[in-house]
Amino acid sequence: MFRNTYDSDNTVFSPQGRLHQVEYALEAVKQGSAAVGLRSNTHAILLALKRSSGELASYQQKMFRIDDHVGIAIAGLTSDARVLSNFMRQQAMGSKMVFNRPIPVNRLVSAIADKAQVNTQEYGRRPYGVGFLVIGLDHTGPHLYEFSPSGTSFEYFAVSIGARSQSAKTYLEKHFESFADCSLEDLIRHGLHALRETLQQDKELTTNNTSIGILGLSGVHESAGTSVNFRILEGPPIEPYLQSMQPKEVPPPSSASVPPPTSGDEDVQMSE
Amino acid sequence: MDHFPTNWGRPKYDGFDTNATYPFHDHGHNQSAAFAGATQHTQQPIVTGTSVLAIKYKDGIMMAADNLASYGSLARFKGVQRLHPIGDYTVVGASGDMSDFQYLQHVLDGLVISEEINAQDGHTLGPAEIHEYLSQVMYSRRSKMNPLWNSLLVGGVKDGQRFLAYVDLLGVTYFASTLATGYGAYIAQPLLRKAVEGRENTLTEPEARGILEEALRVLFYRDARSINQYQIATITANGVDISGSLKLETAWGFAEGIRGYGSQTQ
Amino acid sequence: MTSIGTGYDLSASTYSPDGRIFQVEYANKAVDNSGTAIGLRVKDGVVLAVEKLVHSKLLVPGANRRIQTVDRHIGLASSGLLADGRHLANRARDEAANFRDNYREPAPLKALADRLGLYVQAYTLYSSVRPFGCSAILGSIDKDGPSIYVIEPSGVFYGYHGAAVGKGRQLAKTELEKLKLSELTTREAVFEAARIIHLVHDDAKEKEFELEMSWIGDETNGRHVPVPQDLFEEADRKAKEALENFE
Amino acid sequence: MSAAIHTPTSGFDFSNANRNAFLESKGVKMPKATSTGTTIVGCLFKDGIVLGADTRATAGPIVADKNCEKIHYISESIRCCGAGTAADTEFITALISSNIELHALSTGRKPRVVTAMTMLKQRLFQHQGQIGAALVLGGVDATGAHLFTIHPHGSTDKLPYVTMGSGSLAAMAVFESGWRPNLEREEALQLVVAAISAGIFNDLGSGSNVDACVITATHAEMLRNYVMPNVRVEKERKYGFRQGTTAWTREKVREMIVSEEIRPRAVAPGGEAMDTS
Amino acid sequence: MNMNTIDLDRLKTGEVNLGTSIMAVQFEGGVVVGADSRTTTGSYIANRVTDKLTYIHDRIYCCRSGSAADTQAIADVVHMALQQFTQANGGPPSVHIAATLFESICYANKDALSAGIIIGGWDKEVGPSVYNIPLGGGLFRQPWAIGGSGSTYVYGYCDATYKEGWGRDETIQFVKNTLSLAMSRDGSSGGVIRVAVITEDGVERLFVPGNELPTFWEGLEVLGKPAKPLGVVPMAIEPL
Repeated sequence: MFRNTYDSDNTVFSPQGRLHQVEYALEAVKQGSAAVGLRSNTHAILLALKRSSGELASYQQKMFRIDDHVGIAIAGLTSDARVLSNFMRQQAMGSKMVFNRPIPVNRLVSAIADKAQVNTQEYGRRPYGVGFLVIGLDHTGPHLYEFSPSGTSFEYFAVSIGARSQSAKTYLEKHFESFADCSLEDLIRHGLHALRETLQQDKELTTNNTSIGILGLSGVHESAGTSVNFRILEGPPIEPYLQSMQPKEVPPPSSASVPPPTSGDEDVQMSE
Repeated sequence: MDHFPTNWGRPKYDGFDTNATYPFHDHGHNQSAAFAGATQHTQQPIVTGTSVLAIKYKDGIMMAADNLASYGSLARFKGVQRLHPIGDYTVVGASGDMSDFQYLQHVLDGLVISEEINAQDGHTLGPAEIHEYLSQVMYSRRSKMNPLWNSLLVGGVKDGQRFLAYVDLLGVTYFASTLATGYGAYIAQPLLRKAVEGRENTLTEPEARGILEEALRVLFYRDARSINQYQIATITANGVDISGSLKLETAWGFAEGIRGYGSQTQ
Repeated sequence: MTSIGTGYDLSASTYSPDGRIFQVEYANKAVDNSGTAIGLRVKDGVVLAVEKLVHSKLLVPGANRRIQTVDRHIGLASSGLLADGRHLANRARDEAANFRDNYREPAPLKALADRLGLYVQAYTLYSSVRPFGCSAILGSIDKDGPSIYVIEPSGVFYGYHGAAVGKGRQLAKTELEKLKLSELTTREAVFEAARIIHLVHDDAKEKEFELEMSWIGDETNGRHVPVPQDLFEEADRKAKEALENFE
Repeated sequence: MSAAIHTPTSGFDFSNANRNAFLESKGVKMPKATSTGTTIVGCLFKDGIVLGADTRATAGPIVADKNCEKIHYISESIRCCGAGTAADTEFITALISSNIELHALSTGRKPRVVTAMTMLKQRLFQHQGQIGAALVLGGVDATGAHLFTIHPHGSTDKLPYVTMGSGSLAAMAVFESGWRPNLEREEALQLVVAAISAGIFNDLGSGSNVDACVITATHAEMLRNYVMPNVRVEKERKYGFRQGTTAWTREKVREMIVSEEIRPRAVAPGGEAMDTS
Repeated sequence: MNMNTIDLDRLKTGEVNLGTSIMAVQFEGGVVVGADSRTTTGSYIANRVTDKLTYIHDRIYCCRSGSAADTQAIADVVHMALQQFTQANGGPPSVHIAATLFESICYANKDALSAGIIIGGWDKEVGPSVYNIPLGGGLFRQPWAIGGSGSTYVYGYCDATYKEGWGRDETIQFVKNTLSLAMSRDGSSGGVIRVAVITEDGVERLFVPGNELPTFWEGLEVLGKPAKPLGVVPMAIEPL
C-alpha cells in the first residue's frame, strides 16, 4: 500500500515535490528509438534511428517537416507527436499569415512546451508521451531545441533523446566544441557516430534504419541547389554519409563504455 | 449631372472613398433606416485627420502629417499627433477617424509588448511585419462590416531595407516610393511623384524635407480640413525621429488686388 | 510530516485532520529543491537574479532564460518547476495586457501581483488541478516607485525589499539582510546580486550553474531588460573574486 | 385641388428635374449623360493669358476620343475651355460665341471677356445646374487680360491662375507651387504644360496630349497638340506572314479587268439639244 | 447626422459654397465690412482668395454667404436695380432701400435660394447702418452682424467684446479679430481677411494676408505627452 500512491495522477505532488506521472511520461520518451540533433554555425541537422516491427513491416516515421525552416525528430508516442506537429504547423502558418514572416523557432518550441505544461497540471489529462528535437533556421541563425513532455524546452549545441540516448550524449559532449565550424558532411558524420552509440550490440546503421533531416545549404552529396529548406534524407541518398563513417573506437576491454541504464534523473527537468 | 469634378470621367471604380474615409463629398444624405433595430456599426468617421504624406529618400523614409483633428468642418483639436512610432523601425501615419487610430495605436503598442518586449529573443517587428499585421486587422474588421475608418501609411527601415506601404479600411494595400492619403492622393501625389520618382536613392534629407513641406503647403492652400502646423517623421538606419510641431510659411500677397468676381473694380 | 501516506495528502481539495493542505506544502518542496532566485528593491530600481542550474554542458549558454519579461516595466524570476514558471509568466502577461486594455496605462505591480495571487490560489482549491510548483519574484518600477513581490504556491503574495526563493534562500536572505537596500543604487545592487548567487551556490553538491540577471532602473529607462553584457561580466568576475577571498 | 398645384407663369419649369431626383432617391436608375474627365487650366502672364487642356474624351470607362479639342472659340481674342457634360460645354460655348459675335456687331466694338462671362453665368444660373458645364474663360480685351472660372450653377471666380475638371487638383498643385506674378510668355506656357501633364499622368480621366492657347493684346495663338507625351511607339516586330507561308495545291489566275469598247452614238447637229439660257 | 453640412443643407449637390465668415460693424463715422476668402466644393478649396465683399453702390457693400451662384446672381440683380434707381431718382439710394431689395428677392425665392447676406453702408439720411438678411429672408438692422458657417463659433466672443462708441480703428481691429477666430475654427472659412471701411468720404480697402492673421491662444505643446508623469518617486516606501 505504501508504494507510491502519488504516482497515479498528474495533479498530485509527491511529498518530495515530484510529479511521478510526468516522470513516467519521460520514460515513454525513452522507449522510443533514439534521435540525435546537432548544429554548426551554418547548419542544423537531425538523425534518427527507425525501427521496424518485422521483416514485412515498413520502418516507422521519425521526422516531420513543420515549415520550410523547421523540422522535428521524435521519440516516444508517434500519435502524440502527430497532434503536436500539427499544432506546430498551424502556428507556423499563423505567423506567415499575420506577419508574412517565418515563425521564430524559439517561439514555436515554447508554444508546444506551454501547451504540454497544461497536461501536467489538470485532472483528466495525461502528459504527452513524446519528446521532440526541433531544428530551425531563422534570422538569428540555425538552432536546435529539445522539447519534453514536462513542458520544458531547451536550446542545445547538440543533444539526443530516446533509447540509449545517454551514449549518444556522451559522444556529443566529447566532440560538440568542434561542431561550430564543421561542414555539413562532417556534422552528419558526427551525428551518425553519435547515433551509432545508441544501437544494440549486433546492429548497424543502414540506409533503411536511418533518417537524416537537414537545414542549411545543400552539401556535396546532395543534388545541386541553393535551397536552405528543411529536407529529410532516407534510403539510398544517405549511403555516401554512411560510407564516410569511421570504424567505432574499440572500447577498452576493462571498462564498460555504455553506462548503466539511466535512472531517470538525468533527463527529468521537472525537478530542476 | 455629378457636380464633383473629382468624379468626372473616371473609370467606374467605387473603391476610392465611397466610404468617406475622408469627408470628401456630402455623404450620408440618403442613408436609409434599414438597419434601425439591428446592430449598427460605424457608418462614417466622426473626428477626422486629413492627408498623410510619405516618400522614400536616400537614407530611408520621411513621413508628414498636420496636427489637426476635425469634427465635420470644425477645426476641433489642433495639437494632435498623427504619426505614431511602433517599435524601433516603424512609423504609422493615419488619416480618417481619430478614435479608430487611437485604438490602433493601443493594439500596436500591445503587439510590440507581446511580440518584442516580452519575448526579448532578438526577433523584432519591422515595418513589413507591422504592415502585414495591420492589413489583416483592417481586412478582418471590414469583413465584419465594422471597419476601422482609416487610411494608413506604414514606413520604416530595417536591415538596410526601406519600406513604404499603404493600407486602408477595406484592407486594400499597395507599395510605392511616394504615397499620400485623403486629399493628398489628389493634390500632393502629383507633386511627390514628379519630385521623387527615379531619385529615391539620391535625395538628401534636406531635399526630401523640402519636397514634403512644399506638398504640405499646397495642401494647406487647397484642403479645407488642414492646418498649417505639422510634424515630420524620419526613419533611417539610426532609428525613428519625429519632429516637434512645425509651422508652414505661406504666401498671399498676389491676392491683395483682386476685387469681386466679375466686373467689379473697387 | 507525520500525515504523509495517510491519504489526507493526495489532493489540494483535502485538509488533513490538523488543518493542513499537504499538496501545497509538497508544491513548496518543488520550489525548495530548485535553483535560487533573488530580487533586490533598492533606492532607484530593482534587480532580479537567478542561479540557473545547468543539467548538461551541451546547453547553449545564455539561451533558456529563467527571468522573463511580463510588460515593459515588469520582470518575473521563478524558482521551481520551470514549465509552471512559464505558465505563471504567461498568465502575468495576460493580466498586464488586460490592465492596459482596460485602463490604457501600465499596470502597477501591486495590482498585477494581486491578480496573479488570486490565479495561483485557485489552483489550491480543487482536486481537478494541482498547485503551482513554483514561486515567482515580480519586480517593477511603476508610478509608486520600485517594488518587489513574491507569489508562493499557496497564492499568498508579499512585498519585499529583498526576496529569495529556492534552494539557497536561507543563506541568500541572511546576505540580503546585511545590505542597506534602500541606500544602494541599482548598479551597485547588480554586484550584490551576483555575489549572493555565487555565494549560495553549493559547488560540492550541485551541478554547474549559470548566473542570470536583469534590472529595472533609470539606466534602463524604466524598462525590464537583461543586465548589459559588460556590466554582467564585471559583476560576475567580482562575485567570483569575492567568493575566493571569502573562502 | 387644382389650387394645390402651382404652375409658374413664367421662367423655367424644373418640376421634371425634381421628379427625377425623387425617383432616383427611390432607386430608379437614371440614364447618365456623358462627362468629360478633363484637366483644363489657365494662367495670367505679363502680356496676356495662357489656356491649356488635355485631349482625352471619356465615356464611362472607355477612352472615346484620344485627341479631342477642349479649347473652344468664343471670339478671336477670347477662348473657353470646357469640362463637365460634353454636349453641354460644346453647345453653350457655341451659343455664347454666336451671341458674342452678334453683340460685337450690334455694338460695333470688340467683345469683352466679362461680357462673355456674364452671358455664360446667366445662362447657367437660369438652368440651375442642369447644364453641366464647368468652364475656364480667358481672353484679352480693351480693359486688359482676364481669366475666369464658371461653375455649372453659374458662379464665377476671378483669379490669376485657375484649373477645372477631374484633374484640377493635380493641376492646381502645380500652379500653387510654381506660379508667380509677371511670368514671361515661355515660362507661363511651360507652367501650363506642367499643370496639364500633372493631370494627364495622375488623373485617370485625363490623358493624351497637351493643347495650349496663348492670347495677348495683339494675337491669339492656338497651339494644338503642343506637347505629345503619349505617342504610341511603333511595334518592335512585324507580325505579318511572309509570302508563300501557306502551301497551295492549285493555281488559277483570273482576269479582273474587263475591257470594253464604247462608241459614242452620232447626234444630229442642232436637233435635240436642250435649251440653254 | 452629417458633419459636413451642419448649416448648409439647403445647398444643392456639388454647388460651390461660400462656407464663409462674414461681418459688418457700424461705428460713429461709417461701417466696417469684412470677410474671409475661402470658397469650397465639399472640402476642396476651389478659391482661396475670393472677394466676398461685393460692391452694390458707391457707399453700399454686401457680404455674401451661402451658394456662390445664388448670391452672385442676387447681387448682380440688386446692383442693376440700384443703377436704374439712381438714374430715375437723381441720387444714390439709401442703405435701407438696397437692403430691402435684397430681402424681397431672398424672401420671394426662399425655396430656390441659399443666401445669407449682410449689407453695410453709409447714406445721408441715417449715416452708417448694417442690415442682416438670414437664409429665407427677413430684414434685421443691427449695430454689428456676423454671418456664414464660421459665425457660429464667435457669437460669444462678439457678445463679450463689442462696445458701443468705438472709433474706426477699434472697429477694424474687432472685425479682424473676430474673423480670425472664426477662420481658425471653421474649416469652411480661411485664407485672407478682406475689409472695407465705408464712410461718407469713400471706401477704403484693407487686406490681411493669411500668414499675418491676428493670433490668440494656439494650444500648448502637448503632442505625445503622457497623461501623467511616470517618473520614479525615489524610495517611496509604503507600509505593507
